[in-house]
Formats: sequence, structure tokens, C-alpha cells
Amino acid sequence: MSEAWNNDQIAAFIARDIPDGAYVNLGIGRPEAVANHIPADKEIILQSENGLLGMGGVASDNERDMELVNAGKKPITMLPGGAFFHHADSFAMIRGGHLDVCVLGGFQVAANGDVANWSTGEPDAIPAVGGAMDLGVGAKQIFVLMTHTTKEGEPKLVKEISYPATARGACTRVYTDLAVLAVADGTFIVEDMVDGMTLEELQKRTAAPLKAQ
Amino acid sequence: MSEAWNNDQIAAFIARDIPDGAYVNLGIGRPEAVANHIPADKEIILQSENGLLGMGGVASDNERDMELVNAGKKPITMLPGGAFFHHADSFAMIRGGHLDVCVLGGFQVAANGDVANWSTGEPDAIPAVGGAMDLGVGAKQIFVLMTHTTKEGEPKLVKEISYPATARGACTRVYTDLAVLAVADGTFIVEDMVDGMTLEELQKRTAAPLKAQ
Amino acid sequence: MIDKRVSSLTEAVADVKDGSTVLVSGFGGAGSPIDLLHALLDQGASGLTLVSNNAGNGHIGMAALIEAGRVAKILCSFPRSAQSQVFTEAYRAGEIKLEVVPQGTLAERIRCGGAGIPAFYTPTSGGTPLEEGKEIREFDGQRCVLEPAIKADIALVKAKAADRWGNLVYYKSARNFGPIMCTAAKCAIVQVREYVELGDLDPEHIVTPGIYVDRAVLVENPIDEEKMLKAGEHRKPK
Amino acid sequence: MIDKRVSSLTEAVADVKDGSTVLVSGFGGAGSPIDLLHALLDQGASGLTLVSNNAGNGHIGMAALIEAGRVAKILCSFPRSAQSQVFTEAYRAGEIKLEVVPQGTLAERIRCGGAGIPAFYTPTSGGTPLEEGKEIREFDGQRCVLEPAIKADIALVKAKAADRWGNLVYYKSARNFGPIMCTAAKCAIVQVREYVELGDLDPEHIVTPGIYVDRAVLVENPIDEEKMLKAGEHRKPK
Repeated sequence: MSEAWNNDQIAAFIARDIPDGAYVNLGIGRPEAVANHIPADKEIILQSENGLLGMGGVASDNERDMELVNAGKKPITMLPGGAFFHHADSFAMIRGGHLDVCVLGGFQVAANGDVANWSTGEPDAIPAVGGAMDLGVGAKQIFVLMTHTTKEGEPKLVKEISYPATARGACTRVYTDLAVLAVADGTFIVEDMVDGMTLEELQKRTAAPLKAQ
Repeated sequence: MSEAWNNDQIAAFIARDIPDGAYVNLGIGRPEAVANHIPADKEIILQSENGLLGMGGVASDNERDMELVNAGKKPITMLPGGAFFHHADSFAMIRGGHLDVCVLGGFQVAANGDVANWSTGEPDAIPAVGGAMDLGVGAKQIFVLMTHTTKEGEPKLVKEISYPATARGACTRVYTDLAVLAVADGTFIVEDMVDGMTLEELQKRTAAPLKAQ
Repeated sequence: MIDKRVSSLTEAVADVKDGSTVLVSGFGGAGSPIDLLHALLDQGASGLTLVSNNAGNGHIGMAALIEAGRVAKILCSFPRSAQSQVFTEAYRAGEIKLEVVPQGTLAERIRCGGAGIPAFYTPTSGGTPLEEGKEIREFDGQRCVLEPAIKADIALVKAKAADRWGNLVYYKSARNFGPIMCTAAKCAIVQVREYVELGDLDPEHIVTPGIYVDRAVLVENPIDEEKMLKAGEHRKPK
Repeated sequence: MIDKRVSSLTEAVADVKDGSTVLVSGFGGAGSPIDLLHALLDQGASGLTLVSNNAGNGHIGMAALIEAGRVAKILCSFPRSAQSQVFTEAYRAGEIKLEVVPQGTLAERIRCGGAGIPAFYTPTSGGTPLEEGKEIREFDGQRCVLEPAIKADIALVKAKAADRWGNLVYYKSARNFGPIMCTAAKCAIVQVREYVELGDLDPEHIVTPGIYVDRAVLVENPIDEEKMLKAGEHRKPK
């Protein structure tokens, strides 16, 4: 197998798969990179749960305004046509099913679409959920961007999540450093793999049955 | 007994009793007259349930704009400091207990504060409630402005309302063409009467026990 | 490229299906999308459920739809007015069903439809005949009723201006139900008096973000409801 | 005459009582009323319940209140950040209670507190550990939880400008929780960078109508949270 995809490569795949005209929320962390890979021929409108629609890129040093930040609290810019609104209106937008896609980071995704991304369930961890559960139930599609396995090599695509759930049956696609998978009818369907990877090899790194496309 | 008070006189009493700085909604019809009697030394902010705060008076012919109307659908004006908002926000304001006073018209008021003002309960009537029930539960105080008796001489201040309720236990004060009454502890307390009226005479026109102040 | 603008009223309502639930903005004449309603009348969809504050005036707008027999049911807070004879006659003849909803409950049910809240408790109508058939529950000693969200197929809304993303601003008290109705319909169709360039609307001032709008259509000189009513005009399907 | 403007931060928070529930606007540094929080720190109220998206950063604002032992409980969606050590230590030491609420549920609970809605059903957190102890109900096959409104004694909010009626406009993403928090508190206290004359704010652009605001206080040069954090400043009660 050749090298695993880096986060920018994965983000580019996601940007490719988001349709023109889509309204999209990008989760904090790895998913933020998707914004940098949207093809010039697509108009994709980014929502941020802290009350922004029509978000532009990360602010340059001279644009920097700490009262204009994204959900990750990084200073950003707005596009012409953007709008501000308050938090209840923002989550009405999210919960109400108006976003076409939300890209979340993930700890685990199950073959039935269950997503775990907010807590590893360790007893001494400080619980912190943010907007993940609202996005999980609200967006029409949930894409999860994550490594295929943990640092220790444990599969993150599983039959049943063992970490606390973020949302049930929500995930429709998974983008990892090794593969692109659709989640449908309780199964992971492999759409793409890194060069040289075989389905058999990928299956070894995955704790739920894979299906070829 | 001397003449009954006319609607303008009753409205003036109400305007006198509304404290400076109060946020007030005036029901459609008779209560609208209160706006014309607010003393110059008081700043009272009028709300209209169709999304206005800081309503001014009725529009003159050259100010007339059918897209700027009050709840009674009459063209009005706005004061400096006024604001527009949508219907859900307007009723959040009403239901959320932010109005100090709402002045409603009434069919009946009971001594326990129950108000009936939206339906006479006739079987063939077209039911129509508007915002009365929301105002009834939402405003901190409900003043009812109505005639003391029906055209047929039937008392409108009663022990128990016989017409369908608008809101239960809501009314705090009643202003009629014959008297001004507080509603407290399940009793009507007479604060004022038209000249020459005695408590005994007023009691004859009232179907619940009256108490002198 | 996103462009929510369509070239005609006819195109704007072309695919409305029989049996659709249609939210209609407006409070009296303020914010009533009369031009869109007449386009819908001409389009021909029937068996409609209308959701609006009122039930139409004279023989235009919603009243014209009712008169043409297109409306099976109406949800509103106040179906009665000086000029609501068309509704009244249809209702008395049993040709149209009516659900009377307190105005604030109507607004909140629509907002919840757009906000993914399936139901909420409200004190409004507690202890009144309108609580009948509803689940009752006390909160802090206050009698509350459980109210379900309203979701719709179509919203017909009148606003002041739109850009190509569908961002909207409104005009004075014509705002009323427009913003919440745009959020609660699968397809929100908005007539505006003005198109503006993307970026012309200040992001601080946009009332309805374009995400809620599916189609905007330019009607620079909307029908003057008051004038039509005074003239006693009867709008029939073309 | 209505005049919501008060002359100092000290006066603005003078009567906050021990045991109060305090809503605190802001998302990260955007919209955080740090000046009001420091005035509250100096004022001395204790046993507070804070409701905010986060749990404070460094040793300023909410973190300074926690560090001074004034906070009994916090409701927030995300108490963890690179600089939330003060909260973390107090939590691990059992000195502060935590209720983690999904961000959208937090926002809606606050909105409902201001809107007279005692409770609502939401699909958010259905089927997750955060549904524990909550009433569950299915709507259209979706597992929903019943969530209660949040009402508070005090709201501390940062806005851009106010007039004497208390009408507010906000600045960019600093809007966040401010508008809903003003509606849900018995006493909403707002720090603004600018006072404007009554009538200077366009009625179409006012975000928070003055009815929701009890006190406005001018802070022309608010504390720069980022700078204080970088400087590692420890704000102690005066």
C-alpha cells in the first residue's frame, strides 16, 4: 500500500463530493480544511453555529477581528451575501434540517450510521459536547472525516460504537486516510481506497464488514 | 346617577393608571382609544402583536402606509426608538411576560379574574381568537375595558363566566362606563364610580359581590 | 452558482401540487403575497390547506382561492373580518374546514416547524375551549397545552428585497409571518419589490438568510389589496 | 422618561444577589462581557449559577469568578478549552457543579425562558448519554427529549450600541447568545461600546428591542480578552 492520504487530500475529496449550492457546516478541527479545497466552479455556503452564514476563509493578519470568529474561535472573514444571526436562530437552522451537509470529526462510526465524536467516555474526562449533537440530528447528511484507525491501530469503523453516541443513524459517508465509504442499509460501502490498498487489507483495519461498491 | 362615562373618559382613566415607562399592548377596538390619552409627562411604549414596539398614533392621510398597520389593521406611525420584529418574536415578547399591561375589551369578567372576550359561544358563530389568549396569559396585568352591562342590561361582571374563556385568573382591573374596579383575592373592589352612583346601585348591575375600597 | 431568482410568477408556483399545505404571509394587507396567490389561482392546484393569520378578504388573494373551491382547510387565528364573506359562506356550507389557533401559538408552531422542534408546551389556551383534545400539563402551577409544529410544502411570502442567494429584508409591519414561514416550508417562494446585488444587504440587517428561500420573483408594483377591495374586484382563475 | 443607561459598571451590577442565576453572553472572546464580569467579581455576589457556552479562559472573566469561589454551578455546552484550567481544577476538586447541555438545546432553552414556553421536545441528544434522566418521546419515529426552559435572574451581555430605551444592535459574531439572554433574565445588563440617540437605530435593524434590556452601561474600550490571556493576567476581586 502507498501512503495514507493526508488531511488536505481527504478534505479535497469531501469538497469534491459536496454539490454546488450546498449549505455546509464544517466541524471544528480536521473538517475545517474542507473550506480550502472547494473548487472554484462551485458556490458552497458555509454556516458556522455561532451565528454566521456565508463564511469566507481564515482572516489574514490585517483582517483579524476577534469578534468575527468561527465555531473553532478562529478569526475568519465573510463573503458578500453573508448574514449574522443569534444562537437560537443558528441552531433552529441546524436542527431544522436546513443544512445539506455537516462534516464532523469522529472517534467511531458504526455501520448503522451511529457517530461518536464528543467523548471517549473516560470517567475523569470533562464532558464537553458543543454543537455536535445538534448538527448530528439536524444536517441532511453527516460526513465524518477521521483517521481509519486510532494511533494504537484500533479500528474506528465498527459494528457498534463503544464510545458515547453523538447521534444515532446519522452518518451517511466516511472519509478516512485510507478510504472513502458510503454508509447505507447498515453497511460500509467502499468507494475509494488509497493506491495499492486491497479490500482485504482495508477490512483488517475495519471492525465491521465492508462491501465493494 | 349622572351620565355613564364614554369610551374616551374610560380610556383616560386607564392611561392615568398605567405607570410611566410601561410596555403596553392595546387590544383592538375600544382599548385603542387609550393611546390618545397618555399624559405628556409619561413615556409609555406601545406594542402591537403584529411585530411593532414603539408605536405612535394613527397615521394622517399623508403618512398612511398600508404596510405599517396596528393589530386592528389601521395605518399607524412609529416613534423614534421603535422596532420591527416578526410574529414569533412578537408573541415571545407577549407570552414571555414582558408586557406590563394589556388592555383588552371584554364580554365578561369573573371575580376570580377569568376573562371572556373572544366568543359568545353561539353555535353558528365563526370562531376567531386572534392574539387575545396569548395576551391573556402573557401580560403582567390585564385591564379589561368594557361596558358594565350588555345592551340588554345583563351584567358583564359575574361570579363565573358563562362565555368561553380567553384566559383564566388573568384580569387585574376592570374599567367600565360606570366604575373602576380592582380584581383581587377573588373579589371586585370598587375604586371609583360615576358621579351619583351608589355601591348599592352598582351592585344591582353586577352579578358578583362588590367590595368598597 | 446559486441564483434563487425566477423570471415570473407563473414559473414561481408552477409545481405546486394538489393537496399541498401552503403558508401564506401577511397580516391584513401588510405583507400579503397577493400576486403569488393569484398566480397559484391560475396554476390550478386544489385541495390546499392554507395556514395564515386570516382567511382572506373580498374576492381576491386567499378569498379568490377559496371561492374557486381550491381550499380544503384553513388554519388561522382570525378568520372573521368585515370582508371575509367568501370564507364565511364556504365554512357554513361545509366546503372548508377550519382550525382556529391562537395567534402566538400559530406563530410558534410555524417557527418550531422550521426549527426542528416537534412540539412545545404553552400556557396559551390553557383552561379555554381551545385546549380541547390537547394534552394538558402543569408547569410551575400553570396549565399548559402541548402544541405540534407546523411544517408545510410551500410558503408564499412577500418581502421588500432579495439578492441572488435569496437573502431577504422586509418592510415595516409587512415582516409579520414572513421570516418564520420561509423556515417551515419545503419550498419558500417570495415576491419582492426589488432585487439587489449580492453584498448590498448588510449582513447585520438580513432578516431571512437565503438558506430558507427557494425562489424569489420580482413584483415591482404589487397588487394594492386595499384598492382592489374598494373596487370590489372579483379575481377568477385565468 | 425611560432611560436604561447607568453611569458605571459598579452601579450596573450593584444589586446582584448571592445565589443568582446569571446568563453570560459570548462565544470564545466574541461578545464576552468581561468588563461586567469583573464588576461582578468586585461586587462580591457568590453561590452563582452561570449559564454560558463556555466555562471561562485563563484567569479572567468567568474563570476569575470561578477562581474566587463565587460559582456554585455552571451550565454550558463546552467547558473544555486550551485555557480552561481554572474550571477544570474547580470541577475536579468538586467545588463546582457542571451541567453539560448541547449548544442548540442550551440556546433554545434560553429562548424559551424568554418566550414563556416552559418546555419543548428536541431530537438533539436522543439516544445519547445526555438523554439520561429526561423524558423521552417519539415524534414521527424520531427519539426526542423534553427540555425545560432556562430563566435567570441576571443576564450580562455585550453589544455594540444602545439608545436610552435600551434598543440594541450587535457586532458581527459577537451577537451569538446576547439577544436571547436579554429576553430570559429578570434583569438584563448590557455593556455597549457606544450610546446613540433615540431614533438613530433604524427600526428595521434593531436586534434586541429595549423592552428586554434593564440597564445599559458604556464601555468604550472593553477589555481585550485575547491580550489579557496572552499576558497571563490574573484578575482578582478588588
